[in-house]
Amino acid sequence: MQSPWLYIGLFLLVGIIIPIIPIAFSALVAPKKPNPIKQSTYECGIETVGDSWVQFKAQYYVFALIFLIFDVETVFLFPWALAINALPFFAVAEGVLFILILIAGLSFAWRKGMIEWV
Amino acid sequence: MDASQVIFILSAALIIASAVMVVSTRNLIQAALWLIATLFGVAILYAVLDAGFLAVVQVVVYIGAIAIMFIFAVMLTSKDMRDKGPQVNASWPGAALLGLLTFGGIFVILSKWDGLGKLPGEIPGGADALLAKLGVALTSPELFVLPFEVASILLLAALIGSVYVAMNKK
Amino acid sequence: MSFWTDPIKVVYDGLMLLLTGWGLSGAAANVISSLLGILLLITGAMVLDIMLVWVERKVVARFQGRLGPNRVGPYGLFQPFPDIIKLIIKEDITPDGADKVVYNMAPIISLGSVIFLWAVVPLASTIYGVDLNVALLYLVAAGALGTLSIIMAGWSSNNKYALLGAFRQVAAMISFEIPMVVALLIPTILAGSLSLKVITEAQAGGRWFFWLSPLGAVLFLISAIAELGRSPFDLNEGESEIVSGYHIEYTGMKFGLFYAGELLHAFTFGGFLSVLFFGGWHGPWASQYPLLGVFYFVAKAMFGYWLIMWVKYTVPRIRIDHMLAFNWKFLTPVAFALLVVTAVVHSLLKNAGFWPYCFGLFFSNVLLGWITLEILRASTRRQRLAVEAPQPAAQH
Amino acid sequence: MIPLSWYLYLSAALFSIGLFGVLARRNAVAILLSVELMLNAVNINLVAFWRYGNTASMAGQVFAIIVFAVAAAEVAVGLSLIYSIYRRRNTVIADELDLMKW
Repeated sequence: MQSPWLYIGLFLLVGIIIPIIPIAFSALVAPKKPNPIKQSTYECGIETVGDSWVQFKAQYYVFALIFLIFDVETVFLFPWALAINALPFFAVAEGVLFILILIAGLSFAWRKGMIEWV
Repeated sequence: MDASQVIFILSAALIIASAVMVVSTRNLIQAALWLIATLFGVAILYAVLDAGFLAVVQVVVYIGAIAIMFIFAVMLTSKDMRDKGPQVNASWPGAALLGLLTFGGIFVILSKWDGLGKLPGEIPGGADALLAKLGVALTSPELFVLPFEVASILLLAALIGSVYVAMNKK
Repeated sequence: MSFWTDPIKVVYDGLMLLLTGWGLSGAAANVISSLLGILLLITGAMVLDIMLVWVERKVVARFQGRLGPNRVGPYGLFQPFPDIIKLIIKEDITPDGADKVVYNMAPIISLGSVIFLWAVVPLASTIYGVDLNVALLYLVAAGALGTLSIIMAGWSSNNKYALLGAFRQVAAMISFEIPMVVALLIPTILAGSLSLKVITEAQAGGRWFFWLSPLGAVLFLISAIAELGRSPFDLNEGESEIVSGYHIEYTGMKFGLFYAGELLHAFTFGGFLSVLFFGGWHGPWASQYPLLGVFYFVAKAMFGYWLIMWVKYTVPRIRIDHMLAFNWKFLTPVAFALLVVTAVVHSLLKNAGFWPYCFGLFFSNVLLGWITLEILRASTRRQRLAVEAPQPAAQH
Repeated sequence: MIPLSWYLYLSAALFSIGLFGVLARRNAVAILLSVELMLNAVNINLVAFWRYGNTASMAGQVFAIIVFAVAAAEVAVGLSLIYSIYRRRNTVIADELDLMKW
């Protein structure tokens, strides 16, 4: 293949089609006898109360927030880590500084009790 | 019409169709899922443009982090997911007109420009060598070391600010 | 160039000759032979996945002092096939109020995100899907799709338990993704590349990255277990609390896809552990005979998979607050410290010769691990003293 | 071979759709979703101009990565503000946030 991305594209296509096959086959051979009880939401046999799409703890959101920032920063580190053999020590130190700024953010969140599960 | 053009047209159709769904779907979780389709189409375009690093970063950052954040935020801020009210405000025809005018304006300006038919040139050293060049460019003082460190400060500020705003109990 | 030294090339050339002989253009023949190769690779992975059901059940039985499957075929080897037939002919139930499209897409994306990983796995020196120059980030990207499938499954099922399980699992996955990405940066620094092929080749001659960065391997293993959602981090399952997590409403083959995805994911991460830290396909005579390399790779991946199973069946589930504190207050700082140490030692010693380089990296890792343990011990002692201290307010 | 104009027209269309979303949607989270569309349109332009211009310089790709960082910061702060407002006013409809309008 000339471009690896063409191969990746074909792979993604096939990789999505393969899991569809057993589901489609199952839809052909499996029995279909729906009834309201069977299709009701399963909550250990107790009747469902209220809406299922409930509001959840804000703490999950805060962790997602910290993750988002760290994810972007680690992406910045990949080109740096890759080219580290071609870099002078000064440039390596810049990457280290970048990481230290990242750690400062984490320690701030820690100090303020924002990564506690309340 | 060669293979890259077919890929472009398919992914452009995906991008435009799902972008229209993003701005018109009533259910916000579904709108976020449509946004993921758009972002995936843009990632395909990056791969076509020989920017493989950006293509995977698009998936990692946008789909893996930003879209997840949107889904979390939607679940956090709406008591009833199935919002019954209208999703667009009263001045939506004006907004549509403005959107069309923007597109038309860009179209007119672009059509007067003579660089439109330009074709991509050869990449010196091949597409695989770009990644190491990116790393050197990000950390060498003559090039982009300042944006690199400033981006770190920006993200630090965003982390502190957003966590403070989100957690402030008062 | 014979079949034994480069089997893929020989088969590929033969196929190209055959297809162009039929009057196809070069590009079309190329696409068709690539498609055949992809189908072969994915089918191989799926057959392996089916056998993993047997491996998993047998190993858990042995851990618990049972026999495990032993009726169908020799040693119960054909047990997975009745399992699959049962899953296929089971009625598929979609709960009321579910978002049907998203509900059906979730298991497909879940298994797909695992299959995608196999595109970049180097099975042997010449046997691999594609040599992608951003393979490590591709791995993280496929993991992001897995996270997405969980949130889709949990949200679309219209079930409180499913939503809660999905959020727990997603919180765990995204949290542990940070130390995992940082652990991935360590082989990147050592090999100077993001391509798994180059990373494997850099470990030739027993120069495994495990010797250069044992702490990195441990960090990768821990965060991989959390990423897989396996015990002790299986909060999404939590049978006694939230029934079964995000796939509670799924039945039949759709549940089967989640299950198959989990098993193959665990094995694939065992494979990545072997590629990144244990030399991948390297072994005696592996570079001459690539098929032997495939054997070494699968054996090492099985070892990684067995480590993951060992942890799973030995350690009890931990609480979610403990898990997130473990990640953000221990694993992430240690991972970043290791990254800094590795980067500095690597760039200082890269021209100092082979042995100083290796010893420098190894002992800096050991030193960092020892310092971490000392800090942990001191902080635990402080906590214990605070608990044990007599409390004056409690008197009278 | 794809001419440069295709990318530019696509990006203009995506930008316009995003602009419509920002101006027309009532829910503040949906407005941020539309802003993401606009940022992606910008990024397509940056990468296309990099590829069709001087590929020896990495400026286009570096700019695109900076846009990723800016988008992440924007989403983090924006969604936190929306959540904060939601806790005080119990609404995320942008039209109802008219405290400043007297």
